[in-house]
Amino acid sequence: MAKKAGAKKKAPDKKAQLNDDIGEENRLTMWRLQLEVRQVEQRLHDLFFQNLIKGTSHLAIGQEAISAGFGAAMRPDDYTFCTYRGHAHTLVRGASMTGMIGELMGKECGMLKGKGGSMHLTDVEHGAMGSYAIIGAHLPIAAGAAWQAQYNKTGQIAACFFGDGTTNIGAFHEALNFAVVWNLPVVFVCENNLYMEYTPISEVTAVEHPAADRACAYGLPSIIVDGNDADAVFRVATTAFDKARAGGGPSLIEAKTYRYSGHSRADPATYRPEGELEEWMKKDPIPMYRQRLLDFGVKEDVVSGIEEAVLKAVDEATEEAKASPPPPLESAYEDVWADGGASWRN
Amino acid sequence: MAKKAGAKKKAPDKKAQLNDDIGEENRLTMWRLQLEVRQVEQRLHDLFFQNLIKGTSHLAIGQEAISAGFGAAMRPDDYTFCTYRGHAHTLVRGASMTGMIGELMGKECGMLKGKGGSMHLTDVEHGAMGSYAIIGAHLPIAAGAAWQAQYNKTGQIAACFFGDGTTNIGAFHEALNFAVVWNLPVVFVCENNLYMEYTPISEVTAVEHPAADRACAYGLPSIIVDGNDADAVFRVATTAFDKARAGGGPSLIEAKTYRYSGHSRADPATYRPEGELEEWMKKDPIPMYRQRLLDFGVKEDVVSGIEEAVLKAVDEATEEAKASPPPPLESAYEDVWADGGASWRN
Amino acid sequence: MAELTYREAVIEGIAQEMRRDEKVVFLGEDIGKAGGVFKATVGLWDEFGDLRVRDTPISEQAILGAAMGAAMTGLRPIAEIMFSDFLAVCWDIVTNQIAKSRYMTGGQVDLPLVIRTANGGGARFGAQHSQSVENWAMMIPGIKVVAPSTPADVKGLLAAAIRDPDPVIFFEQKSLYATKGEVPDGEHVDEIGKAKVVREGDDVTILALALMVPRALEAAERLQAEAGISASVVDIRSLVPLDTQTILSQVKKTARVVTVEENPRLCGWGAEIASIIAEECFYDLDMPIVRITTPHIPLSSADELEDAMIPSADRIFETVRQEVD
Amino acid sequence: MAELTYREAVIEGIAQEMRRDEKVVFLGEDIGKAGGVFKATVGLWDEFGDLRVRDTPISEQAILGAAMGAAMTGLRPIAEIMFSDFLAVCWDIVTNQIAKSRYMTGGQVDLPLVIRTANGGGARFGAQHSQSVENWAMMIPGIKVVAPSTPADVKGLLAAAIRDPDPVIFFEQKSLYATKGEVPDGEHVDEIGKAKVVREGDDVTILALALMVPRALEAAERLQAEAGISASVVDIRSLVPLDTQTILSQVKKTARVVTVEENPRLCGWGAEIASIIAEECFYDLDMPIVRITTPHIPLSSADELEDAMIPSADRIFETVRQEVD
Ligand SMILES: Cc1ncc(C[n+]2csc(CCOP(=O)(O)OP(=O)(O)O)c2C)c(N)n1
Ligand SMILES: Cc1ncc(C[n+]2csc(CCOP(=O)(O)OP(=O)(O)O)c2C)c(N)n1
Ligand SMILES: [Mg+2]
Ligand SMILES: [Mg+2]
Repeated sequence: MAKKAGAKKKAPDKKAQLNDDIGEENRLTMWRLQLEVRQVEQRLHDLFFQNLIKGTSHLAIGQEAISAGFGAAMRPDDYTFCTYRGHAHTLVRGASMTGMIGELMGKECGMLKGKGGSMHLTDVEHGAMGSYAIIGAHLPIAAGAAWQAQYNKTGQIAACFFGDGTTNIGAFHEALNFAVVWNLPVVFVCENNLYMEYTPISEVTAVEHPAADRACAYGLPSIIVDGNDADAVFRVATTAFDKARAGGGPSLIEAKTYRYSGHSRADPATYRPEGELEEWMKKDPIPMYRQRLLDFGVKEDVVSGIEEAVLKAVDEATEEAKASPPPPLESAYEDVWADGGASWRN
Repeated sequence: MAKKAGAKKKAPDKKAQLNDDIGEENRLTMWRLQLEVRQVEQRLHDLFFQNLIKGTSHLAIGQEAISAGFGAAMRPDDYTFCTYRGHAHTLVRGASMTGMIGELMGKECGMLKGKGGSMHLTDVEHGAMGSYAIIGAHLPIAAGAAWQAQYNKTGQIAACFFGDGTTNIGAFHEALNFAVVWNLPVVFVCENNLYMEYTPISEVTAVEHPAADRACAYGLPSIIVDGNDADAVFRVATTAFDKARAGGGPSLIEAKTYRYSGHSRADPATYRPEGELEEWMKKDPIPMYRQRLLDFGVKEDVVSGIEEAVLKAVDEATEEAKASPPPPLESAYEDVWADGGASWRN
Repeated sequence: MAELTYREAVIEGIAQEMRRDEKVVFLGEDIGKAGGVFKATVGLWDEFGDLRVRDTPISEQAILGAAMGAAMTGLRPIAEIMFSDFLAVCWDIVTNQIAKSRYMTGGQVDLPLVIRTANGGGARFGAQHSQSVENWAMMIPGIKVVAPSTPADVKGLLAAAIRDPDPVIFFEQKSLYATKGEVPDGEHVDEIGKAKVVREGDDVTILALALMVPRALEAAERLQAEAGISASVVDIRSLVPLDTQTILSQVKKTARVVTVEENPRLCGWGAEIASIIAEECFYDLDMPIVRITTPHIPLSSADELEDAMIPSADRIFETVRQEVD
Repeated sequence: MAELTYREAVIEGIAQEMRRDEKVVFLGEDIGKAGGVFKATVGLWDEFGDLRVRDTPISEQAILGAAMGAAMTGLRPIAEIMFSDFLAVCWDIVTNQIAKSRYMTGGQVDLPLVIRTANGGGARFGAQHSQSVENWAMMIPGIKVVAPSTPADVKGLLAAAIRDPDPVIFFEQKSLYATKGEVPDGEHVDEIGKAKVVREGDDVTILALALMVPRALEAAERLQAEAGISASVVDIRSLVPLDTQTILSQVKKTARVVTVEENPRLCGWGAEIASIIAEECFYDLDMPIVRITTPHIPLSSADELEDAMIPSADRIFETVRQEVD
């Protein structure tokens, strides 16, 4: 388990090889997943400017290595819980791009039938158990899913993603203590991108590492990982998942990263100190991972083949979503209850 | 600052003298305060069995050294925030015994006019800013009072008392982080009496010391004190108050203690392991402190004079409270609003 | 038929369902080894053990969050929130998460869970442990709301709530725990969403819930005996779904209606029902719709003050007599 | 008179009071340096500085707890809860602590504080960021509840709320932030607890709040023009205290009444007002009391679905025309 990993490494570490503990297949998967997230989010961004998407959305451009690394380490029947910044975590579980783009466009083909929007992406069939838009709530909910796995001895784990700002709300504390006391197979992942909405996390947090420095309060080891390096993330994820599946209980992991765009589409991010974004752009996970694959001897056409395939998939999904009609008005009266309806009286 | 104090000492420590850093006056004050708490609570207990008190009440018998030690270290204009188990903390600020006993009897002379009862004792004039009956709520509220002191540069501090079980609720975490980030003059005191209601705290908490082992999560030192030794409590209180008044920010203190009665009057406390109560009775703060005063050379008649005076005061207060009428029915319609009334319409 | 207390009926309802279905699990503070602060869960831990009856830390958000996560993934949790006032510390999980998740996900998630909680006044516990908050729950789209008045209904409706595929908040009135009543032997499962006409009358309909039902019945007996007024009493039993058919048919029959609710006045369930009647039965009414409520004031702890606030049989009697005249 | 946006009026209201009274302090998430997520606090941090305009962690219980503790000890805090949906995470502090503490202590504590929050739908934010929860607040004894519909009312009522000795929840409708209106120059302080008849009419009274007011006015114009129906429109402005005098006098005058509320149906403020009318003006009414509400369903994010749920001018027009006929 990476403990307080030092400065970021641009090159893979010396002993790393294409077919080391991670292996080529996983690496190509992570390459694809990172691209899917990046491409879909850039497309969403464009669609906003074409006014085809309303409401809000929160991009994770710059943070893709985290979702890709964890996603690649998960079993298909594992559970993901994430936030309004959840396109990434939902996509890496295999959710439909059309369903996602369509949802943001408010179309009938949307994965939530137009009822949830960007902040509530969910694909239960693929283990994406929901995106939660009230800070902190999904941490105890993820613990509950892990409780089911423990109770039924299924070997599943629940992975729960949230931001640095989330570590200051009460539900964080309750969930962590609860999960440890019940020894639940849940892995809490704090994506520390340095900011809550517009306020630097350092201005509102009593400790330097908002998650890792709190692990002590639950008897957990302090774990920090380079969140821009998918391989490092994959390793830390695998270790935590193995521990959880083996009955070793929860983990709390802090992944250091940065979001390139503002908090949400309304935010031009003028609060950032000059040069900060540029520094982080140098550590962009995607060119870095591309270079690593080439350094490992993966052929350029394999690498770019995946790029092209992803772009094509995103294009197709976009067209499909555009072609989909808006949801029928009657659908607003569906699915409040298990019987499919919305009636509160007879 | 006492850090992880070792086993309890029966005798005062070697260098201690009647007129050391604590001094005779403070010690006699603490003697009186401990007796006041013990005597009033025993009286309340008796009044219950005479069916003169309804509702519930939560005694702190066995825990008196904590309220006495902190109370003696406070300035008259400091703020106290406590819980439903708050008779002790309210009394030591100088609140009226008649007002307290009367309140529990639901009399007009009650300090809350019969509107609050045992769980909400408050005496603003004496700095007792309320007893709060929902776990955790008063921690951020105490931080707010400390914010006022900081903003107005008054030099006041807020002392906030709560139980071990309270360390597992969200508001605890939010308040601690908030107080540290704002560097507020608030002292959080966890009275660890080993149980929440009926469940041992060790069964539901991820760490051994529910408060002290969480201090790390807020960049605070871990402080544990023998909560049955008023002198030790006084010292730790003084240090924390001095630090807060000097702009050094909040402290979190865990005082180890034990309650002799059940959680509330409904509770026979059958869940305790055999012999546990008896072991703790040996460390009863009151006979221990009495012996200490005598060892220091305080005259027996001074020591017992205080005992008699307290008992007399409790007797008188009891009679006064008994003689008071019930609150007039119209009073139920008073004091919802600042204008004295309860009207929600014109 | 066995005579049980209301609290024993809680235990029986839970035990019946836990025996039937391994997926039913139960969590809360002090519910296990200690049997609950109201002794309404005594024996369950002994019978079902540590894995199915779980004591928790004082972490209401974690309790309901865990219940939700478990329900979404296949269990059928029962979560206890010790006093209904404490719903306020986990209100986000109730209203923003549990109530909305099925809808927001386009129907992808099932949330078969029950939140049991001790509601209401009468125990001199003061304003933070005595509230009737059934209107808080009624006001949130996406949760069912049940509040029984008798041991038989406790058992039958609790069993129904546990089997229900939707989230249910089950309000137990704490002053009723010691009351007794006949409960059918063997498996007993009732239906959520059906009001019960517990007294037939011709002159006026009294709509009541939970603790207000026995008080309304007592008032109705006195109205008959002392004023010759024949009152129907309807035990609403379930606020969501609301059995407007039964309610409106009684109102039409008697042309006069009085609601009796323990929640404080503003936006209480009585207001909702009154507004339904005022819209749908306006021309059937012979008299203004009268609401009897706890006034819009926090509750006091002193006996006299608390008793003066919560609607009593006397107040119901006096009000109805005066209005129906 | 200057023309201001609703959001500028928020800034002016706060600034006016902060200039006047050093005890007024302001805290919340991203309200300071960043000027608020709705840009409704821009410039306050620059003018009043770090000590009076304070950014907080994401800790709503701490925000409101701190506001309460500060108010009890002499400050006059304004706390922002970014979206009203988030009141659920700090509901205990609102309902069990702030609302009850004066009463429970026999009048010992003052709680002069304001909770500002962005309420309501229309921004396609989905069910957890679009709720109208003014009924949550109205239902709790001990808090005042204000919801302005115009920039002038924003400034005047916000100033009044800050000066009020009691806790006030101030609901700003987020879809109104960009709307404009005339605001009196100089110091402007309004009175809490007064409704405003914003259109006089004879045939029917439409009772509305916040975003529903402009929609009711639009419907009223069309009712006049297209159906010859003359509608009064009352902007309720304050739910607690409730100006029943103004409301009931309009109802008596027109003998017909329709409420238009954005909160979901069950136990909305419309129910409360309907029940007051049904009890106190029953014999003055010529027609059933009609409620137009957001249906009792969480809100969807898709434009078409959200728009179909929240009462529109069209729906008000159609409903009133049909009912008044
Ligand atoms: C309880 C609550 N408070 C405030 C918000 C508003 N809000 C949405 S995102 C956000 C910042 C979250 O920061 P962080 O946890 O670091 O996640 P990030 O957005 O950086 O991924 C805030 C304050 C919310 N959604 N819920
Ligand atoms: C939010 C909330 N949950 C549960 C309770 C019920 N309750 C009252 S006291 C108590 C135990 C508190 O334990 P601790 O903090 O150790 O304090 P102690 O009673 O031991 O002094 C509980 C669970 C409550 N009052 N508030
Ligand atoms: Mg962040
Ligand atoms: Mg304890």
